[in-house]
Amino acid sequence: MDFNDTPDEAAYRAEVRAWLAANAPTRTGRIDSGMEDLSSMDDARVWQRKKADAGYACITWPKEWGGGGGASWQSVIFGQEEAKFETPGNPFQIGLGMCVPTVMTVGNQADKERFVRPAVRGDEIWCQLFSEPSGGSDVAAARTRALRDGDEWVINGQKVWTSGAHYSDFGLLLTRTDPDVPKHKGMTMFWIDMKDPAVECRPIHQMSGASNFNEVYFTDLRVKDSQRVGGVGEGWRVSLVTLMNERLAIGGGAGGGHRTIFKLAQDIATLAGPATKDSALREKIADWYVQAEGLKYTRYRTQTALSRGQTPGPESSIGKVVSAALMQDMANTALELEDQFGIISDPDMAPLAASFQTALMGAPGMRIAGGTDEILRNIIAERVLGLPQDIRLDKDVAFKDIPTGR
Amino acid sequence: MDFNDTPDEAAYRAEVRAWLAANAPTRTGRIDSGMEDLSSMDDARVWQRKKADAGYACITWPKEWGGGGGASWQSVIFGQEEAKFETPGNPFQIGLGMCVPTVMTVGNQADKERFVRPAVRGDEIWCQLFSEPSGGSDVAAARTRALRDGDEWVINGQKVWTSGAHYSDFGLLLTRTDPDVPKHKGMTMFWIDMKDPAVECRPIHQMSGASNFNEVYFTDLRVKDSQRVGGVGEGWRVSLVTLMNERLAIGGGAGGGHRTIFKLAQDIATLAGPATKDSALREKIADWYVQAEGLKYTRYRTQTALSRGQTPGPESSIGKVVSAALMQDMANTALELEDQFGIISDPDMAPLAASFQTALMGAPGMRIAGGTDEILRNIIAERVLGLPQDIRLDKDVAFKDIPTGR
Amino acid sequence: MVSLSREEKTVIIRAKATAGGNIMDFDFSEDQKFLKNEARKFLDARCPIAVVRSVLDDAETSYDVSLWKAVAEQGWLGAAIAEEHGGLGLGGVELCAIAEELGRSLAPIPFASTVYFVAEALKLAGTDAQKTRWLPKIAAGEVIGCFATVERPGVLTDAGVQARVDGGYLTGTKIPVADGDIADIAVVLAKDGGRACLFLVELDRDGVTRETLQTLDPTRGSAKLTFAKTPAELLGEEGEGMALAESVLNRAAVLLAFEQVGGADKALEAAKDYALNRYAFGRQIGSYQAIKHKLADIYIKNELARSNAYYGAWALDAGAAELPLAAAAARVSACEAFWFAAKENIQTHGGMGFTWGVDCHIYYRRAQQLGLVAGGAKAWKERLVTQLERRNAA
Amino acid sequence: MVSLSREEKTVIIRAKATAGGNIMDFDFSEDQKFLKNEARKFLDARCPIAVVRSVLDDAETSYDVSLWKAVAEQGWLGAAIAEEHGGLGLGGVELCAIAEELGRSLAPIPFASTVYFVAEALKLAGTDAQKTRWLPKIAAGEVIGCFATVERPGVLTDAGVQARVDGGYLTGTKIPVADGDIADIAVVLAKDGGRACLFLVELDRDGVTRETLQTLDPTRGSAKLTFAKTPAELLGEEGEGMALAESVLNRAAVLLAFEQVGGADKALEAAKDYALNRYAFGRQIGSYQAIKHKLADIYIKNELARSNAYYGAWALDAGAAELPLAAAAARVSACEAFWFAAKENIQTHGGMGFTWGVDCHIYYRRAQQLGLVAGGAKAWKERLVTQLERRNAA
Repeated sequence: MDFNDTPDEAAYRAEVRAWLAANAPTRTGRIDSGMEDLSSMDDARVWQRKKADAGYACITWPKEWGGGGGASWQSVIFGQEEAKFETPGNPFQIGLGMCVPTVMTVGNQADKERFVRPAVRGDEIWCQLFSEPSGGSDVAAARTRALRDGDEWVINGQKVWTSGAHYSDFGLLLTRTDPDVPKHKGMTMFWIDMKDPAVECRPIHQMSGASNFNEVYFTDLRVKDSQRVGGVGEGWRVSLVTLMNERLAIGGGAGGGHRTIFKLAQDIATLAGPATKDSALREKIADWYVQAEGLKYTRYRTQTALSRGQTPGPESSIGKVVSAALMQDMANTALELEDQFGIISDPDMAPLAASFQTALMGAPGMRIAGGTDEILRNIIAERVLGLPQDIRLDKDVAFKDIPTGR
Repeated sequence: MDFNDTPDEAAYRAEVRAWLAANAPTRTGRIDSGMEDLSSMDDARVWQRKKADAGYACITWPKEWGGGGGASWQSVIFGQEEAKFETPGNPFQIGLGMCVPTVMTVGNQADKERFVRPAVRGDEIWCQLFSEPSGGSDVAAARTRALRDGDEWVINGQKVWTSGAHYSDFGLLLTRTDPDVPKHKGMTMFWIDMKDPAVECRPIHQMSGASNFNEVYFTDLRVKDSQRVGGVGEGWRVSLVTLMNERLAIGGGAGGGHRTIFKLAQDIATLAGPATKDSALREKIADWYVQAEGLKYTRYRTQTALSRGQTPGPESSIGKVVSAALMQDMANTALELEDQFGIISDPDMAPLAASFQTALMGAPGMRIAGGTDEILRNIIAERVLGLPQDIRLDKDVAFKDIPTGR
Repeated sequence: MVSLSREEKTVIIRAKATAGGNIMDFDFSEDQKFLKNEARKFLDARCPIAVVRSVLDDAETSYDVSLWKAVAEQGWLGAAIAEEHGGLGLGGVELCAIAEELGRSLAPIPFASTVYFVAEALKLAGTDAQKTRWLPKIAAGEVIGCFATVERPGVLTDAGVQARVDGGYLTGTKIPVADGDIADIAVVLAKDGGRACLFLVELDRDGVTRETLQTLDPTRGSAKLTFAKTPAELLGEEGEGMALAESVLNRAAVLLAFEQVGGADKALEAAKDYALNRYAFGRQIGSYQAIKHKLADIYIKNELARSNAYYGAWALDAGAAELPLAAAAARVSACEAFWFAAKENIQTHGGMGFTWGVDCHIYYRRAQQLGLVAGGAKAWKERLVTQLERRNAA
Repeated sequence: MVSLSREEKTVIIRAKATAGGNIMDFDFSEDQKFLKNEARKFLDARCPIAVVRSVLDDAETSYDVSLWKAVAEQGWLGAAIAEEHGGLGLGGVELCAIAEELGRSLAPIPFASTVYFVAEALKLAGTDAQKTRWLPKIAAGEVIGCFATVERPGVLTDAGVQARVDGGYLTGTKIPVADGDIADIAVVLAKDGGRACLFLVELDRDGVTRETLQTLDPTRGSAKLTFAKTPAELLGEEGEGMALAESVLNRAAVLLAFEQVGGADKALEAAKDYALNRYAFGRQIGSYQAIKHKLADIYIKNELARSNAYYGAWALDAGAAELPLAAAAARVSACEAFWFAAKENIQTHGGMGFTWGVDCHIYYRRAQQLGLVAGGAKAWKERLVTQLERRNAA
């Protein structure tokens, strides 16, 4: 356990700090508004290109593909230092974190040469088209149909829960090419042009008021067989490559929340006296603190593994389960402190700009998006603890014969 | 909602109160030590006979079988009034609550005439022999083998978790008579003589130090075919009759615990001041109180249904799930209040005669005995909410072919 | 199935003992069940969730006028108001039965403010003249009321009451005031000569400013009320303001608890229906224990809340000394049940659960509205234990 | 799989930011892992659960003498004691690695009392003479120590310290004292001239009475110590008793946290093994989500506790100013994890789980012993928040 860099690490960190100080905007504490407004999208592209030119984008990827050709410990250090700045939101995360690596792993040479560099430079943005209305957590239940037509495929169907579909240039699309074989065997993956008129994106209106996701409809979308990523019927195997990367992306952790609620408590009285002295609140703060800190140090362990070039342990999968529930519990507790006043959600009137009212409405989505609490517990139980999978009734049946309740 | 009796009810209650005042010992608050010491067993027999003679034992059962020939509202009133007295422990509960009603429902005429009256009078005590080491919650996994031999059956095997086996005269025994058919179809029920030398009882030593249960071994136990309760292969159906009655028996509820922990708090200081003013404790007490009171009033609803001659709703099944967890949580909280001192379990030294240390060691058994938290939640989900049963792999398979891991 | 251990039986035996009492009739009577059943039929027909949604989506309105009128025609507003004052003269338990059904249907009307708070306040503290003047109008649905106590974040305390009445004129601010945006009259807690009193204020008088508030539950209205020398009439004894407010809150807490139990039941039904009809991995999601046990836990909390609410109903109806304790228990239990049912109903619905188009969030919003409008569970837990201490001391 | 929403990513991005720091090496080093691995092999061989059980079932003994000797021969007692005092001169992190393995094996020896409390107290406050006299004996396993602070139920407070030292002679009572039944020396908190100080007391001197206590965990000893004019030697500055005791408790809390994490891991493994090998309704019980998610929750708490313990280890080793906060976080997290793992391991075992013959209850007992010996989680939560307030104020 040591917070000090080795000489090499220190040298690299100094170099990174100098570069960031010269090139990155300084952190203002403001939470970025998301990619919905396009000005911040431009900022993001500019920042990504700057990093690429300096070799700080995809640090561990080979130079000839636009990466930094560096070591994993270097990318950890850069991540730590960049996080200290108010850098633009990252619309490239899904593409560079999931889609493009999939192309790099199973795609053909032409695709790699065509797509990797522009993605690294932020010139092209990708989205992931896996989930469907009938599927939800069950990705392998995809029904979006791809029918072969000579050298082309004709695609019809619908995807849902797609982040950034409306501003993406390309998408990684999971389709059903053979409904007569078991569900995991009849799927095929393609990359598609999101600007094709046969592709329609509709934003999903969430209970929080935000629209972070899209429904995406395909009407006779024609793609070349050369756009196939991986073999026909190998879509499930390919999708696992993509999702494996998603796991790592899920950090979670509502660090610092305890400070905010303590701030709230300073201006509020309970029946027993000042809320800051209320031991019920104090003990909850202690519980939240050890959870948030526990997640933080768990991330340290993950970073340590990464910096040592190891694949991080399963501990990274606990993040969202803990932080989403924590967020919901803390928000509800804060509203109870505000008492009758807690119902007011107007940022100009509610304490702390209604941040707890906002959290209360956002938390339910947090517990579901990126894998529900239940799915994540299953993943921990099966992949980490090696417990048996749930009994499956849908494995050796032809996809079209699987019960759907419809 | 009315706490007042109708004239009939009031009259009967007055009569009952008078009789109890004249005949029952007064409540001392002492928790009876259980049937392990045999003197209290004699007290129990005497008390049961008194009630039978006065028509207060099994009030709703027909007079000709030793019952009171009364209405259900009368038995509710008697229960309410009797509970106010320090009556002896009730070793007849399993017999009169489960076994004998089963005999009355599916047994033959001769058995009814032979067994009901002596059981009502407390002359004969019954135990229930269903659970097995390999079974646990899965009663239908019974392996105790009964082999037909002319007009007799020869029984070999082992039962476990049997309350009162060592002082019982008769037992209701679930056996496997045909391993070649699916598990629920190959079982048969018998009544047996617990004093038969082929029956051996061994007490089970619990973590709490107590021994409330027995293992019961059968070595070439021979029973007549006339001791069969219900048809050959109908054991499962018969066992459901018995277990249906058990559900009702499970009341649960750790009423009054909040008073005890408040008493503890009065003599203890926290870092912030007197524990009675500690809002963390106070809020927990409020939570426990509404749970305990909620259970109490849920029992009122059950009693109301019974007194109206209706079968009580499923609400009775929530009792133990709530009260066992409450008991464990309260005990742990109490020990945290006692801090370092909490580890002392000597009743002569620990606060309140170590009642919370005792509760801590008893609670794990409470969460398991009589159906685990998990089984009870399944029962609520399936029987109350009508959700699907768990996927079963053991239904249409020959019993001998069901996986057991052995 | 493992048999019961002796400890358990002992616990049960002792529990039975504590359960003692004469209780032979702890349920709605046949008449009350009939009333309740009629109310459900009426609301199923007149207040489907679409009605609630239309209020949710219309920024201009905070209640459904036609439903309000229809409810008035049913006589529900005066259910617990004496016949001499134009009511049906039924008891508190009957009002509880109606409240549970209103809660089930998430009825977007100012029923609670008008009936549980203002009408109860008038019955409790009003002069004959005040009762004769206002109760008939309330019973007839001609007047909407609101109950204005707090002025800032945190629990209601005497020190927190800054609004002043001087020579019969009220000056000050109340925020938030449920249904203050549409109310005709307000019962206001304010200080006169430094002592807290309740006042009756007609909101069409001079010096009243209303500012509609943006809240977590747009299906119910709320406002900031500012008074500048507005005529105010004393309600109840001078200086008794805090005590009276607490009495009103105790009665409202019981009635709100039934609304919460109704809403929690409906949320459980929604979760159950979805779990039965939604398939994942080739099975109904309701066949997974994660969902089964989640719904079992909702059921358990709902039944506990219902039982505590029943006891509160008895205490309310009988005007029993136990009311403060019973009301606190009913409220704490009901807040917990509706909040848990609402949030886990969303979770059961998965991705669809947190979309605007699916109804789950409406229950989630209402759970917060009902959970905060009479003060949050935290404050009521403190009240509960204070009552317990008094009882144990007695 | 639903993709991540923007809120989430924002949370993650901010979280990464808070995680900032230089941290490139937040794990045991290769050498430390080797040491830890050797310790596990040693304890698997020398301290199987049967050894713990023999102490449990033997009313006469509270520790395993031969294991104690063997552990001394390994040099573990002196792992964090300077070489000049007969130790190995390793760091705090190495001692943490050993502690985790001792916790895994539930080793029934007075290691914590002697090493985490008394040796740390000597290192922290002892004079050269005191260190030179006692540390070598501790390192060699010739002396067992105990730490005696409280005298009654409830948290340790200055007012609670009634024991008095007058002219170098101690009079008073300490209860409970972990390992007080077998210790050779005690570090005692007592008042001299009304000010709390730490004292070193040799228990073979005059006026010492020991009464062995019946506790929830018979695999670890505890006693009531009564002193009547027993010679006592000042340890550390006069009047610094409470502050020193807290410093010792902070260091012990971190080391105990590793024992708790080790025990919690072992309990999880036991539950997992049973869930894999036990069949119900024709399936491994580990295939039911009720069990799967229960075990996932244990895993989550264990990993959080491990991470908090790691930070505590760093603060301990670096003698960082963050130690009080880091120690409180490590302790609160570890108490929660071991308690939860121990009780749910019993639940996972069903009927067998609460029998004497199955080992589950031994973990349940040890979870309480470790959870209370340095003061319970409740008190540490209060300490944690007090530290947070100081840090936020700074």
